[in-house]
Amino acid sequence: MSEQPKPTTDAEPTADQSTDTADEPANPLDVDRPHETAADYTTTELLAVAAAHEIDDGETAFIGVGMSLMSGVLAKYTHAPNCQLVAESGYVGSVPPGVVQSISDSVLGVDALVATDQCEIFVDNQRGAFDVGIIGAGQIDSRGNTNSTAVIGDQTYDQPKVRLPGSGGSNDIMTSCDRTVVMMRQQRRAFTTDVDYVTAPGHLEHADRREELGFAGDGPCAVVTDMAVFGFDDDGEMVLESTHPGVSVADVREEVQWDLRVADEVETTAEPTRSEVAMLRTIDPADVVLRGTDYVYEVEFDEWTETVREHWDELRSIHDDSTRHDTQ
Amino acid sequence: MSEQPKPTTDAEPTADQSTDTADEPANPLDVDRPHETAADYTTTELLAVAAAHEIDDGETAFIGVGMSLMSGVLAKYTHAPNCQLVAESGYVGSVPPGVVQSISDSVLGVDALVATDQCEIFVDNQRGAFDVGIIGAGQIDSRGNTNSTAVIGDQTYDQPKVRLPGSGGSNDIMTSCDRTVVMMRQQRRAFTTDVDYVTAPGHLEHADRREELGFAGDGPCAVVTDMAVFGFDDDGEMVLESTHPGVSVADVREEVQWDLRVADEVETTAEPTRSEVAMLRTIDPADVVLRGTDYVYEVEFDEWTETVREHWDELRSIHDDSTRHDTQ
Amino acid sequence: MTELFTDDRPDAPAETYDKTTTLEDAIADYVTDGSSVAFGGMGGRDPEAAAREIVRQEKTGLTVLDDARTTLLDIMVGAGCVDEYVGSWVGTSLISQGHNIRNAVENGVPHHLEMRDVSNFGSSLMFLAGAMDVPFVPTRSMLGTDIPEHNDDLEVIEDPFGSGDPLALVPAARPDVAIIHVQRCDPLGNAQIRGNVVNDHLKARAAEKTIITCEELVTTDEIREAPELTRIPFYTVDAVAEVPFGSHPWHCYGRYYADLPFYREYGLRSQDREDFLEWLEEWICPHEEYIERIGEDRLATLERMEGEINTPAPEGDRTPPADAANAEETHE
Amino acid sequence: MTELFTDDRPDAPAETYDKTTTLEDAIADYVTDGSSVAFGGMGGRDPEAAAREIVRQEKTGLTVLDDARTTLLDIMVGAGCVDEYVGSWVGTSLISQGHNIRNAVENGVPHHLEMRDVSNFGSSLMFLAGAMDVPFVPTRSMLGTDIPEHNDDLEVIEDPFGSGDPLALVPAARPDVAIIHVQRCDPLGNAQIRGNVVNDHLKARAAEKTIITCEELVTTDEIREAPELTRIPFYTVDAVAEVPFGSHPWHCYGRYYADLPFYREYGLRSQDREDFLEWLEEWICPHEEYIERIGEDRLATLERMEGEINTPAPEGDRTPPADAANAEETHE
Repeated sequence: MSEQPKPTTDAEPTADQSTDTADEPANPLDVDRPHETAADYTTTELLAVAAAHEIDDGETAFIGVGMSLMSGVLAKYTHAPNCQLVAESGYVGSVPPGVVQSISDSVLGVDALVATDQCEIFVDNQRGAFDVGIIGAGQIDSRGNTNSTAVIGDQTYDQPKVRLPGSGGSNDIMTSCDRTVVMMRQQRRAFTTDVDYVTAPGHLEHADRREELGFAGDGPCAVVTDMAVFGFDDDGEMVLESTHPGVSVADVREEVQWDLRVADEVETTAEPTRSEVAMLRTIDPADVVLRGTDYVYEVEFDEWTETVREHWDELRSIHDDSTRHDTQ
Repeated sequence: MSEQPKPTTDAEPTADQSTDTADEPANPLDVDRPHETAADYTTTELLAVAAAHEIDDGETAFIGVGMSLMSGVLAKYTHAPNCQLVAESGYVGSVPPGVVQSISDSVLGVDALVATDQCEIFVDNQRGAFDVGIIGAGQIDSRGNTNSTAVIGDQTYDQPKVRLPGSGGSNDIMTSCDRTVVMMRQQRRAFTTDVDYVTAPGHLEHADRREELGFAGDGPCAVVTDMAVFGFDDDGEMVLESTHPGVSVADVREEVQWDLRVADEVETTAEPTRSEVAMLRTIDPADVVLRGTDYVYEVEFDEWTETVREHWDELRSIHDDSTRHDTQ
Repeated sequence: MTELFTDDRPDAPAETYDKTTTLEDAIADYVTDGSSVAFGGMGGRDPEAAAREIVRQEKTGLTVLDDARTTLLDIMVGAGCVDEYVGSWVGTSLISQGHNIRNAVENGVPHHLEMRDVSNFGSSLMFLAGAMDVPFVPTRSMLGTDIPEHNDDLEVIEDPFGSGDPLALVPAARPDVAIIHVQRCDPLGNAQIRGNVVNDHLKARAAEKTIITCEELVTTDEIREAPELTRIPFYTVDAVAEVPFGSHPWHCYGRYYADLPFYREYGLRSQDREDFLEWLEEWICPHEEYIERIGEDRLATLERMEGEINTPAPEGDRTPPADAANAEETHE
Repeated sequence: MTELFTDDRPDAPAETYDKTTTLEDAIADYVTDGSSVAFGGMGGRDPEAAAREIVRQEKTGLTVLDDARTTLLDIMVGAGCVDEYVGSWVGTSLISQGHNIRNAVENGVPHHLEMRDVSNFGSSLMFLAGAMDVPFVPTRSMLGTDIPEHNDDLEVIEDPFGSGDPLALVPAARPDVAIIHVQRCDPLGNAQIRGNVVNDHLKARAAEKTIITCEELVTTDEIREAPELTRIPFYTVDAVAEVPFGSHPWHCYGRYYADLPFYREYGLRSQDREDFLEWLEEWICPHEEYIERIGEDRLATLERMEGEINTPAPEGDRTPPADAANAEETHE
C-alpha cells in the first residue's frame, strides 16, 4: 500500500479485442490470395464454412462436437474473432486449437475464460444468455422440428428401427438460444413431412407456439446442408434461400418430402475461400470430421500424435499472435 | 511417466486425524492442570463450553457467528479435533484462529477444505448432510419453536414492537440438520408460552409433524442457556436436564412462562476446565463475544490489531502442530 | 419481489467489449430511483463503496432484494434510500443490531421500511429461480413456520408427484441491478472470486443488469489462467469498475481483513439519529476521498492481517513448463 | 428413476476418516446386481476403469441413471450388465455410434435395453433435485416436444403462480451409487476437479453412496491449499480409490489427452458382436494390467500432449509470502 489506489479511469488492462475487424477477415495462416475462392474444397468443407458464416462477431455461440465445433472455431479464427464459444460440458470462451473428440475434450479447456459445470451453462442458456446455437439432427420437418432420438418407422419408441444418440443439449439449445442453426445431410428420408419423434422444438404447430410456451429463444433460423442453406419465414416455415454451386432448386426439392417454399431469389451459396479451407484443414489435422474416418486407422499412434501436435502448435501460435494486443 | 502408477494400496497420504482422541481431550495451550475446573469463569464462558460439548468428535457442525462459532471452534481445539465446521457463507472444514465478526469473516476461510457458495451449502443441508447445527433465537416455546424475526407484542408484523434480525440460516438449520442446539439467554420474556412468530421449526404442534412435513432433521435436541441445559422428550416437549452451578430448578422455573418439565434427576452442568477457559480466551482475544463489547472502543486501532494478531499466531501454531501428523 | 415474467430477458452481450467505467457512472447509469437492487457478499466482500455511492447520489425508493445484509443496508435505510427489503437477516455486525433498520421498521424514521422475510436458503433459491428464468424452485425450508404466513410471495403446495409432502415454492427474484464486489475482473466482465461465493454467482445471473466492482482490473489473459475461479462470466455483466478497498470496512478474502474498530464505531454512532447523520456527513464522499481518509497505514495493516491468515495461490500462476517434458512429472 | 422419497437419507459422515480402498473393493462393496449407477465426466474424466471393473465383476441388472454416456456405457451394455438407461445421449465418440447400445435397443442383443430420454439440462436438473432432496425442479426445456410423451417420470404442469406458462417438472434422481473420477482427492473424500465439472458435483450429492476414483491421492493439507476446487466434499463421499489413468482412453484435463486411436479401434471392433466379445476378452482385466498393456510410452505421450495445451496452475502452489509485508504488494 505504498501508493494510492489508481483512479479507476486509467486502468491498464484492455478488452479482448482483436485488431482484426469483421469487415476484413483475418488471414492468420498467411495463405497466398486468401480471399480468393478455394480451388479444391469438399462439400463438407463448404457446409462448415456456410455454418460458420451464421456466427456474427462478438456473439456467444453454443457449440457441440464435430461439424458444429468446426464451424465455431473457424468463425473465431476468421471473420468473428470476438465471438465466444460455449460448450455444455462447462467451458466458455476457450480457443480450441483443433477439432474435438467429445464435449469434454480438453481442447475445449484451452485458454477458457470459464470452467464450470453443465447445470450452470444450461441455467444461463435457459435465461436466454446465448446468441446462437449450432446443432445436428437425424430428421427435420418443414417447421424445423428435429429428431435426434429414434427413427421409429413402423416400430415403437422402445424398439425403434434406428436408435439415434438422443437429445444431448439439442433440445435445450433449440428451446433457449436466441437463434439456432441446424446442420444436416440433405436426404429425402431426413427432410420429412412428419418426424418420428420431436427431440428439439422448431417452430412447432404454429408461429406463436414458442411464445406461448415461454421459450427464451426464437428457434431455428437456418438449416445448413451439403446442398443448400434454408431460412424460415414469419409463419415458421422453412424456405430455401441458397443452393451450393452446381446444385439446382430441383435437386434440393428431390431431397425434401414436403412442398418446399423457395425464396423469390435463390442465391448461390458463397464458396469457401482459400483462407477458410486452409484453416479448416488446420483445425482437423487427422481428417476426423472433414474427409471421412479412416485416416486414423491407417496411421500408427505415433504418427497420429505427431500430426495432432504439429497442427496444435500452428493454431496456438496464431492465437498467441492475435491476443498479444491485449496483454502488452 | 518414468515409473508405473503406484499400486492403490500403498498410498502415502493419510486421513486428517489428530492423534488426540475424544477420550483424552487435548491441552493445546499447555495449560497447567488443564482438566481441573477453572477458578474463574464467566457465565458466558460456561454457556459456550456447555454448547461445545453438544458437538461430538467426527461430526459436521453447522455454525454461525458469535457464541455458536465460539463453541464450534472450542470443540475442534479440545474434545472434537475431527469435527468439521460448516459456515453457510460457503466454507467447510476451516480452522478459524479466532472469533468471527460475520458469516463471511475471512477467518472462516482459514485452511478451509471447501470454499463454495451458500446455495450449495444449503442444498447439502436440506438433504440432511450435517450432523448438528447451533443457532440463537430471541424467543422459544416449550416445543423448541424459535422466533428470531420480530417481537410483535400488541402490534403487527409490519410494525412490530421489536424487529429482530430475521431467520438467517436458523430456519434452514432447524429444518434439516440431524439435530439442532439452541443457545439463548434465560429470560422469562424469551421462554414464552406462545412465540410471536415461528422463525425456525422446533417440534411444532405434535411429535409427528416434522416427519409429515418431510424434514430431514430431527429438530432441536438441546437448549443451552446461561442458567441451564434442556433436552426434549419423546413428545417434543422441553425438559430441564441440568442447571449451572449455583442455579436451582426454581430459579430456572422463574424464567420460563410455561409449566416446565423437569428430568427425574437434574444434574449440575459440568464446569469449564482451565484448559477450556484458556482456549476460549485465546479464540476471543478482543473480548468481542465473551465479556461485553466495550474493549474494542477503548483501544486504538493499533492495539486491536496487535492483540488479534498475537492470538491468531497462538492458535495457528496449535493447528500447525496438530496437523503436522498428516503431512509428514 | 419483481414480476415473475418479463419479456425483456437479458439481451445479447453488449456490442462493446470494454465494460470498464467509474463507480460514479455505474451507479448513475444503472441504479435509478425505485430500482430493486441485490448486493454481493455477506459481511465479507460486500460492495460497501457502491452502497455509499448510492447514498451519495441520493437514490430513493429502492427495494433491496437480497439475502443477509449488514452495514450497507443499515446506512442506506438510515439515509432514506430504501422503501422495502426482501431478505433473510439484517444487522450491522456480530453484536450490534441494525439500528437504522429498527428505527425505520419500528418507528418509521426516516420513513417506514417494509420487510418481507425469507430464510437464507430461501434467498439462495429466489436467485436460483431468477437465474434459471423459472417462476419458482421448491424447498422444504420455511414449511411449518410463520415465514410463508407473512410473505405472500411464497406458496405452499402439495407435491404434484403424489408423495403427499408439502413444498414451499420460492418465487424467482429478478432484481433490476445486482452489484457484486470481487477480487479480480477483466474489462469484458469475467469476475473471479477467491474464497466463499455466497449467492453472488446467482444474483449476477438473476439481475437484469450487473455491476462488478473489483479490487483489481486484470487482463483477459490473466482470467484464462484460472478459469475455475470465474464464477460470474462476461455475458451476465454490464459494467466493471475498479474500486480498491471497495469492501472496507468488511473483509475481502485474500486481500484485507475487516476493520472491526471502524464498523463497531458505526454500530455505536448509528444508535442515535443525530450521531448517525453526523456519521453520514463525515463518511459519505467519493470513494477515493474515503480511502484517503481511512489512511494508507491503516489499510496496509488490514492487508497485512489478511496476508497472515489467508494466502491463496496466485490466480495467475500458470507458469508453463519450460518444455513439454515437465508434464511427465505429474505422476512421478 | 429411483423412488422420489426415501427414508434412508444420507447418513452422518462415516465413523472412519480414512475412506481409501482399492477399485476392486469399492466396486464389490457398493455396486450390487440391480443397482442404479451414475458415472462422472462426459467424454473426458469418465471413470472408465471403474466401468471396466464393473464388467470384470460381472454385475447385472444395472440401471444407468445418468447424462450423456460414451464408451463406458456401450461396453457395459454389450457385456450384458445394464437393463435400463435414463439419460440424454449415447454414442461412443465423435462419429461412431454406440453399436452395442443400438444392438440392445433395436435387436435385444445381448438383451433389451430400456431407454428413458431426457435432455442434457433435464439430466442436470434430475441430479439437482436429488441433491436438494426435493421431488422435482421445474424447467422450460423439453416442453412442446415428445420427450415428456415417452418419459412418464416427467410431468408438465401449469405454473402455480398463475403466469399461464407450462413447466416441465424433472423428478429427482437418487442413484444408489455415483462413481466419479477426479484429478485429486484426499483420504477423507475431498475431491478436487480442474477444468469442467459437468454434473459431477450434483451426482455425488444425489447418490446414496459415492465412490471417488482419482488420478492422485493427496494429503488433506494439500486440499486446503485450493478450497475453491473442492467440488465434491468429504461428507458426500464413501470410498476413495487412487486409479492413475482411470479415464483412459478419454481425456483427463491437465493430466493426459484422449487416446483417439484406441477408442476409434473400439468403435470399429464394437460393430460386430464377435469382434466386440474378443475386445472384451482382450481389455477387461484388472486396471494395473490394462495400464501395463497400454504401455508406459503411450501414456507418457498422452501426458505430454495434454501438457502442451493445458497447464493449469499447480493446485498446491499456495506459497506463503516470505513475510507478511508481501501482502502489501497486492496493490502496487
